[in-house]
Amino acid sequence: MLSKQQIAQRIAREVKNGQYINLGIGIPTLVANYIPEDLEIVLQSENGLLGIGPFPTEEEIDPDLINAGKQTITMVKGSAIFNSAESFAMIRGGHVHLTILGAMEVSENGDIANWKIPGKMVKGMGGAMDLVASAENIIVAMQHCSKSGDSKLLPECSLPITGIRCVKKIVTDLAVLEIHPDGGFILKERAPGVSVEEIQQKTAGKLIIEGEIPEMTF
Amino acid sequence: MLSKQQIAQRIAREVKNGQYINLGIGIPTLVANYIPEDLEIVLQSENGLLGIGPFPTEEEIDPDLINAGKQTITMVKGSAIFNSAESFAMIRGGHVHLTILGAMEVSENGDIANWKIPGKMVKGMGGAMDLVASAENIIVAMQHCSKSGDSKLLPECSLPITGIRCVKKIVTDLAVLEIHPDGGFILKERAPGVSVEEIQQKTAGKLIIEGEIPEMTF
Amino acid sequence: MINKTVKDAREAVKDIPSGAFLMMGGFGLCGIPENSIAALLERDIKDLTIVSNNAGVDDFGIGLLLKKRMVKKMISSYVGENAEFERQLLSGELEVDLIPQGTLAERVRAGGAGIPAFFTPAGVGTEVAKGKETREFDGKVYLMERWLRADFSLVKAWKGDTAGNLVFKGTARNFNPMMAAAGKITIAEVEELVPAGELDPNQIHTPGIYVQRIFQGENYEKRIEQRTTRS
Amino acid sequence: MINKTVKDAREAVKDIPSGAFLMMGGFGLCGIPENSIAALLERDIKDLTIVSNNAGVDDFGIGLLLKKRMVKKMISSYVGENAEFERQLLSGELEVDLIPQGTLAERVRAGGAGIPAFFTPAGVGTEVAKGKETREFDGKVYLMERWLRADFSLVKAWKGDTAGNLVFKGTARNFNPMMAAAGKITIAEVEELVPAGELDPNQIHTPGIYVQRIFQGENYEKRIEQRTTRS
Repeated sequence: MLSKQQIAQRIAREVKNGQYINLGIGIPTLVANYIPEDLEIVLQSENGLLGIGPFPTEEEIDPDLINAGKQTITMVKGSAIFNSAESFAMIRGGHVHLTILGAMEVSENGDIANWKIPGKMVKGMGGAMDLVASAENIIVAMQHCSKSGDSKLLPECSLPITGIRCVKKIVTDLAVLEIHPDGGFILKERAPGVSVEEIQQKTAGKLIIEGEIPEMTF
Repeated sequence: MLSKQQIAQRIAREVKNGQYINLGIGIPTLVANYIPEDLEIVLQSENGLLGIGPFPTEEEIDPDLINAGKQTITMVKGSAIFNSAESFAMIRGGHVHLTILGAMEVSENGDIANWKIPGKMVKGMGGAMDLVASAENIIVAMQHCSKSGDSKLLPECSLPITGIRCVKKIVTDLAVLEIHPDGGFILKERAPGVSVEEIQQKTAGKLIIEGEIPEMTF
Repeated sequence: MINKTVKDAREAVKDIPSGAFLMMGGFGLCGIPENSIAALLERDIKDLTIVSNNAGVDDFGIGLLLKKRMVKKMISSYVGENAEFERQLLSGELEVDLIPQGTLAERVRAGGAGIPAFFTPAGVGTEVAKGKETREFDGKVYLMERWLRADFSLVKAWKGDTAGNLVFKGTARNFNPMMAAAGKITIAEVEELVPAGELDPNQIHTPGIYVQRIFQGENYEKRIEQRTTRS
Repeated sequence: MINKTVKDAREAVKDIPSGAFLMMGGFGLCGIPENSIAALLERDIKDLTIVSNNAGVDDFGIGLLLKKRMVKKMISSYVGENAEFERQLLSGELEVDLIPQGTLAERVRAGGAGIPAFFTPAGVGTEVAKGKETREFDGKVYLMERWLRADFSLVKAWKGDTAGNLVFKGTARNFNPMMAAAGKITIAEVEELVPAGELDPNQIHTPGIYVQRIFQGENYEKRIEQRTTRS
């Protein structure tokens, strides 16, 4: 089973040179720590920044410089600041190549639910609906099962969805999976020590297993 | 009969304190010379400037600073530069209070034609269609008749129109006229030495004459 | 050049009536109009509708207006930081429209730009699409969304001049420029107010045409929600 | 930070094919991509479609491409300064779409912003409205207009950095920022190219994400169309 850090580390391998990337709150934020230094990439923050740098030192803290999770941040060299309309113009216009975000549920046709639990949670969708409707490549980082043990990879989402047919790849604590164009989770890799059987058992949606499934190495 | 300068001078009296104003090419540009100095107004240039100043001296000329007529200009204190989308956002959004422009024809319901003569002239509409569709107050500056002596105030425009039901007021070399909401040119003022009869004779559209028509003074 | 200066926040917000439709800049607590909110709190008005990406926190920002029950409706994209907000919402005291953040930004931008409606892919197939026209362009489905315009927009900038030109700093810019353009009356508070002519015309983020009132604010707290540092 | 630098104009435009859909910044001759146009002139390509507010003059700017018969179609708002243009148009050698300037700016902006269509009042009741959907919102009639996107956008800025961030000067800004965002491949030429980190992030007009290639131009003529002075 992968730790949160390992999920982030595995996702970082999907990053390609020259990409502009939006990282969601939680595990996706950790991805930044594992992107190889020789790749030139730019992190976008949808509240209006291209070029997120590391968290600041105490002395560097600037209340006028936060990320979309409201955390204080710094800027790398070559950054640009812009307003929220421009930020989502960038996202909606397909200029951001890769979006990595968390999810409560993903369906076997690539629908994602991550913004609302009726009667329980009413925080709002923030920028997630714009991101999933727009990015050309969307990778979900999440636990394979909920805390109560229910699979989060479903035939259909049970929660209100954030976007339809948009997720391309899912990295969980158990596996790496891709969405098949005709529906279904294609099992690509297993976490170290996790069997195909366990993944099958914990995947409620259709799981597609073709040939030998390699184990991830770290 | 008014000279071009006098037409501009008369239009300048329509300007109110605090207005943002777009001046078209030709006579409208001259209006700037007659706006009383105690009025605080701002001139917008649709190629991306609020705060047009006087023409430059030879030393001040900057090829990167022109008005919509492609003339070199200067900026007043407190100016702002913006892109073309923002410029027309400003116009379309109703933030520019007054547009003054020339016309080939105006109809009695306020239609204006000023961009095309089929088979003869294919210069394009530039920003005129956006301006007339958007400004809350539109004043036309033009000669009452064409060079061949035909009235330019018509029942209906004969040329391709630039906008419908948009002109509020017309200042010609002969008269000041307003458009009646139900159609018709309301004669408000005569040029010095010009009779109501002459104006009537040179106005092809419906002319509304109510009471004594005062003569303009300069 | 037209002078937009007013004395202070109290003067700037004195005619905002009960029932007004307001926009307030800011993302989280970053770039919010602190002074105008404080002056509004002194006013005896209610039933406000507020367009703002977030709803402040319990004891700061829009949260203060919520606590004083001055707000009838919030139009926002994310409101997760505010327990009082959640209580009023679940009890039915407060109406809330939740809108995708990019759609919110674009609807406000459209309001200022005289675009009554536009199409966006955000929310297609979700409950956000309920009751909205959908349409396919070049093989992809979009929702039609309408503009948003406000009676009063309350924005906060870093620097401003007496002509109403504004310059923002860092991610405190966020929704402020679009909201400035979408308000019938836009009230701008700035950390530093300078005479017209001192700001570089090439570096203005919000041209003064959008601003009706401007004042120099004071005692900015600029509270940080998630103070995060590296070791 | 991603480095977008290419050697020169020739390198930047070398893969633009015949039949390409191009956008070119500029208003009149102000802010046009002089170097890229010169490099295009050396290429043996034709049937270009060019979106540009104007069409240059007979012997400068896009006028040079017209004279060499490289252009199949112009999409512009005002083309009055160019006799060769008028000749080709009247003889049927050149196609022209004339579009209201604000609609042109907004269609290009929409292309970059992923907005496939929007409504504008410009052109209602005129021949521009022919074949277009009209629709009433709040008692006013609007036209539906579609986005414009380009295979290549050629823009010109004052300063730029190796990350592709651009800063414009004066009214040479005009259509350049929207076109930069609406191009699949955007080629930016700048008067001064600096290393990433030298430009103030708060003062970037076009973020580098929109720019795929950048180079420092040379020998800018910046021809003035209407040299007008006061005595």
